[in-house]
Amino acid sequence: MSSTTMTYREAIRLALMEEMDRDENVFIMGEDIGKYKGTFRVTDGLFEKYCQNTSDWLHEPPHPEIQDGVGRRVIDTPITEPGIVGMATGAAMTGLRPVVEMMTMSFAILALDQIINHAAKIHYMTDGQISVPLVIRGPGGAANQLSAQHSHSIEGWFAHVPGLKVVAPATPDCAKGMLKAAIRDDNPVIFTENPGLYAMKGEVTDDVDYTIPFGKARIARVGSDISLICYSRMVHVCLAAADKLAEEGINAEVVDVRSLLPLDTETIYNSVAKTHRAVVVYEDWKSGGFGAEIAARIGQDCFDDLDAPVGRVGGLNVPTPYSRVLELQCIPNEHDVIAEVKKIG
Amino acid sequence: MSSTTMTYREAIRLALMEEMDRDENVFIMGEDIGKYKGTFRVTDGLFEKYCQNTSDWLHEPPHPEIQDGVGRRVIDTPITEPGIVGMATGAAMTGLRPVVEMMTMSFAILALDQIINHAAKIHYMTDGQISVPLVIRGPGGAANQLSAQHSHSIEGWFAHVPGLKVVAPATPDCAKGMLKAAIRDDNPVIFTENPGLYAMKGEVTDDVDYTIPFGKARIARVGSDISLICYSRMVHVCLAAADKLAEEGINAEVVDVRSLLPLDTETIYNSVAKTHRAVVVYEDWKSGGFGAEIAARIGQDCFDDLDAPVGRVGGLNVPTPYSRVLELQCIPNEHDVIAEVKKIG
Amino acid sequence: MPKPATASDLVAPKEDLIRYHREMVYLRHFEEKSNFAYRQGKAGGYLHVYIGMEPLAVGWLNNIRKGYDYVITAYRDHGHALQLGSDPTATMAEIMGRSGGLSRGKGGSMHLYDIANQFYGGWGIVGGHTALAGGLALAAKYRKEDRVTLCYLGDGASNAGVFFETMNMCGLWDLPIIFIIENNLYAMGTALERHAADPELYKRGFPFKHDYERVDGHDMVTVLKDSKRIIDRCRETSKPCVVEAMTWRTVGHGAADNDRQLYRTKAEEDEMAKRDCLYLYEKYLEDNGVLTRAQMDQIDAEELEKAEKVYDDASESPHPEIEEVYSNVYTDMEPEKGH
Amino acid sequence: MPKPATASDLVAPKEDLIRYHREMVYLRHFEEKSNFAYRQGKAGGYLHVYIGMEPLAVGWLNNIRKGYDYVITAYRDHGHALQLGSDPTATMAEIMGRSGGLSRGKGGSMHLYDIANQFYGGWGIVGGHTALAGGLALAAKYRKEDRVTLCYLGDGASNAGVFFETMNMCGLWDLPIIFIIENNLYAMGTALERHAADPELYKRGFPFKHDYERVDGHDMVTVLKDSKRIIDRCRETSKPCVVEAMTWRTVGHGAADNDRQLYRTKAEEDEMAKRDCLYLYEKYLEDNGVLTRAQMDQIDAEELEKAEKVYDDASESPHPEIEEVYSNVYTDMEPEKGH
Ligand SMILES: Cc1ncc(C[n+]2csc(CCOP(=O)(O)OP(=O)(O)O)c2C)c(N)n1
Ligand SMILES: Cc1ncc(C[n+]2csc(CCOP(=O)(O)OP(=O)(O)O)c2C)c(N)n1
Ligand SMILES: [Mg+2]
Ligand SMILES: [Mg+2]
Repeated sequence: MSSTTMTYREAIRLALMEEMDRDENVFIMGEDIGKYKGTFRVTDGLFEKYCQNTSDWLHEPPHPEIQDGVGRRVIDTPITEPGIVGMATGAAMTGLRPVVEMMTMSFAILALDQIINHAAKIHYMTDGQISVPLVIRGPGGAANQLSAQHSHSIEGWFAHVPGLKVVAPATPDCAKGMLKAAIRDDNPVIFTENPGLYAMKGEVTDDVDYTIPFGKARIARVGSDISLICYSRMVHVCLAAADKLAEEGINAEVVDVRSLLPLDTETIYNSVAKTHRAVVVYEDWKSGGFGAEIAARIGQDCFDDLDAPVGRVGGLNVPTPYSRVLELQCIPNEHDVIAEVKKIG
Repeated sequence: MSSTTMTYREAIRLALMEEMDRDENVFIMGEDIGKYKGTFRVTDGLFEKYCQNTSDWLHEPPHPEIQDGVGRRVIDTPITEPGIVGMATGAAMTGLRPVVEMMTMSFAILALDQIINHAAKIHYMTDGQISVPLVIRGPGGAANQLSAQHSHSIEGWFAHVPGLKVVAPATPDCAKGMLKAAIRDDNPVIFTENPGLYAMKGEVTDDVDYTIPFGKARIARVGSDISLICYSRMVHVCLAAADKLAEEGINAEVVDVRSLLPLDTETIYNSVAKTHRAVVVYEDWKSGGFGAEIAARIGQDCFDDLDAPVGRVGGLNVPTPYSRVLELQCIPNEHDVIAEVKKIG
Repeated sequence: MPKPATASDLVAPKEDLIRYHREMVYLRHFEEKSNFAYRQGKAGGYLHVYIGMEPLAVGWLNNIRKGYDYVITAYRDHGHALQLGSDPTATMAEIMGRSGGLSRGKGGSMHLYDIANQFYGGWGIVGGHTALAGGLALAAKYRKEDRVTLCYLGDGASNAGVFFETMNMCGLWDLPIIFIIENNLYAMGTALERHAADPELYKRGFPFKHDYERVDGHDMVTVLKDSKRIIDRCRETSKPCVVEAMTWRTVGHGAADNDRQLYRTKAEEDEMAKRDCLYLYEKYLEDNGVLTRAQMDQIDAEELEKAEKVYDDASESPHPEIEEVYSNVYTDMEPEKGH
Repeated sequence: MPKPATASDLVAPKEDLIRYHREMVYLRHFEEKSNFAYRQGKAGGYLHVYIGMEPLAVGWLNNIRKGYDYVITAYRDHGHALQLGSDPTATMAEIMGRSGGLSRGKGGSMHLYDIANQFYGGWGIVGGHTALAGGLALAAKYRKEDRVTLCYLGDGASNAGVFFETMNMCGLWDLPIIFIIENNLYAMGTALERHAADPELYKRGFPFKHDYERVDGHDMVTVLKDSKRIIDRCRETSKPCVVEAMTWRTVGHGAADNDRQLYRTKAEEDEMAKRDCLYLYEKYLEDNGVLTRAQMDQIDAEELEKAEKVYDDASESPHPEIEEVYSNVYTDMEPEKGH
């Protein structure tokens, strides 16, 4: 099938536009996502495309000097994450399909009550009377000296919550295919994007109906000696580590989990059954991160296949410091992966 | 040392009173903790003891008809968890030692931004200029048909956050000793109490300076065949399971972790080195719960000691339903523990 | 014997006034049964009844477009469900956690939902549902419909941050929503003056360009007038509005609250009893010759009987099947099973 | 040449007025250097300067009891630190993430703290610090001290739920706190009218029994008068208060915001430039014969030189040692180490 080269950022933008074109019920809301294009410029051009005429406005210009009305399908919001997510959830309860941008996923922490204790539980508490086709997306993880309050990887918390689906694509093609799947999903989906990926280029399948179903891991590199289990930006860290390991004759397989909930244990287990060794790699704080869940499962379910303990590489157990030299210490890199591979032996 | 029999609830109350008597900087705040005594009646009598005279008031009676002022050391608050925790944190930054009661830990989800992104990071972001001697305590876990929004076990999320300490005592003696340690600790401490424990009676050491340091697990039952690793109410579930297993000739050791962060891996590992088998038991949703972290560590660090995969027993991966028959399905009981013990073989 | 009022003197057609009376009486009996179910151990958890506050459900909800306008409230939700047309037996069965319940026992007393009637629950996190309500109003405006959203919340809930965030967005975008603050003077055991810096809660709409006012919630006649006026205005202007309705819960906060004197005096309760909404309304009906005492006694007996039958029928409903614990976590997949 | 004012005409003693001028000039140069550091790659992440808003730091903080009253703000915090007495080199070093920084490089531009001067930061979560501020005020009242807490927040932050929850508790308990809303008309790329239902933000204090008013933030003379009056009143009455100070950031939201025309017009900027606080203040000083243009140019040169030296000295400060990544996570233990 034909494809086009584009950045991860462009792939997300294209997915948003295709789904908004396909379904009138799809709209986006968030902070500075309109004319300001979003802090990571993901929504560049959407306000212009969907909010040209007064008929495209949710509300007329709030102030004479301000020419533009409030977009109907591109809604700029105040800086009130709990309210934003709650209102998006309420709208979703009626069948609309909001896609909420979190300026960074660290701010989703303010909205956790709305996400976990409302959105995620509605379908169950109503025994299926209501569904919540809501997507919450945004950059998760450390960027470049954003300091302790802005650098969280919180996908693991979400992946712990029944009622949510959680994905963390590593490539432009996965980003587009999975965001489209997320928008078409009738359940609340957390879609996390590592800021380090936005500028990354890749081939993206052209088909407007190309979606990537959740719960299917991807073999990013075929190998035979050890399985590196990872997601999001860590996939590229693991690929870099694999290249270096190859030079030493260690042929690593890289499994891009990409969907944390549902989790494709089958693909993970098959890889481990083949390699007999596994290291789980994630950027989140090591202790209690979702990698622990993956490692625990491999440890229990692949017990007889394992020739070595299941290794783990995670972020340092400290708040992310501002200093670049200290920040770099916190984020796992290929050397940390290689060290763990050697450690488990 | 002499001891007194009392309930878990009374032990917590006694710890609060002893510490309030010892240190003028200690005060409690929360919803309905004054004359109303708290929904679980933990703070019964404290308003009367500490807020008798106008000089004990933070603020005069807000209304002529209302005789009582607002207690200074027992502060009834509005139902605004983010604000409560934030204000307690602010007060703690100046050296006061607030103990915040969450009516249930499920409501702490509203305050996670204040807990995780403020309280837990202050000491680090200021490089030690400020410390936050704050305790957040309350019932965590399912009680009796409180439904999906009120039945969370969220200690695992907290135990994932650097800068926090997290404890979950299982007995009245541990409750008193650890709450006193928490109040004397200069770091933010999450102290979770399972509602099923409040009425439980036990011997409590009398000494007013008896504290239980964090990071020390407790062997609740000595055994030789398998280690049941657990905390909070699940300790009693594991003890019941151990009794039944004993009848079948399986001699289980029960390790009460009691402190999740810091975690006493040494005691856990020593037990596994002895028994060569482990099952981790927790009430929280199985997938992604803190038990996964414990299991992952045992799997990696005790690899050569293990004669069987590390088993896990957790709550069902569903929002807690209201129906009692369904709710009971969700919470692990001794039969589930026994089943897992047999499964790992 | 007062002379019968002519139709024109009445706040609503006679037959409507009689129906409202039936609804109020029925609701009160239903709630008594709910508390009874709790005492009998047929209901568990937290259970909160509407006794004393009936006009806020019966009065207001008789002035909306039922099945079209959106309604959402907190956990004190039995009256709203019934008033919007939920099957009483299914409602009581839900309160008992039975398979015949509105949500087959998964929600319970605090979490009643009936989407067929546009009743969006039924929520347990104080203040949390106000944001969902804002979203319902946003959806109506997004679709260019003239639905009005009615969001009930308590006086205690009116302190919640998310409520203010939501009011701001509703004011910012002119969303057609009415926030009804059920000011029953207490948040569980905390008196209004002990939780709100300014007990005049209607003022909270002021910084957000909402219409805002304090209204009476005891006198059914006043409630009927105010609610009609406010709902019609909201539908017309599509402007948000905060209404503080002064009311009173005759009973404890929840079925488990057995010591009200911890936070309010007997004297206060006796004082308020004189303004019991049902007593006031029946006096109005009698004074205006709409119903005689005898007729009302008759109605009371009939509604009590209905409530008793509902209680018995609901009790017959079986508990859900164990396998149902896994159903409807997701629309399209099952969660991973087992402990 | 205007006749020199007599001391009594002046808003403050001449030497103070001159010092304030120096402080404003210095702060502006310091901020230019901060932006320069960012452009040079010596500072990273998010960096927000105070250019155009100087009177809110220089004016207000010269009317508190420095080192006694509590001060807390968000991430636009350089001016507050300097004004409260933080060592400029340590401040710039922190902005550069160096070991000579106030927090040895762990906090950065957004997270300046200097407890010795009672400066409590320095916070990155919009609105989040307002609750901490309420806690500072609570602590003062708990200890029966007459400290006043000054909490700065942005217009965008004034929508945050936790701010309202905090205002309610401060009003409920009469805590001695002043919330200064720095209304610079924009929240990042969102104009005031697009994020606040009612752009008159001072009204937000009304539902909580706070004193509330809108004041000017451009004219240093007015700022000095208002701030003294409000701070003294707050200390006296121990009543909370919301002050909306109208101001303007001359520059982008942060050092990375390089396209202001995405959200505001050039014309608007030119209009506001006429009300630049430093321009207005220098005009006042000149008109009242406090300082001549020549003297001010002299001062400007001196302060620029200081700022340049600070920049150079800070640049000399070494990066923190790698091991420090683990220090001060806890007061009494180290976190588990390694990946
Ligand atoms: C966030 C949160 N905090 C605390 C509670 C516990 N709680 C349930 S109801 C209630 C009182 C609410 O009072 P109000 O809003 O006045 O409603 P009312 O019960 O009077 O109708 C409290 C504190 C909760 N459910 N949610
Ligand atoms: C909870 C949260 N949401 C979003 C952000 C990103 N953000 C940082 S500053 C800012 C704008 C704040 O504007 P305002 O409060 O007016 O302060 P100003 O920058 O104008 O001084 C935003 C949206 C954040 N830091 N925290
Ligand atoms: Mg109430
Ligand atoms: Mg601003």
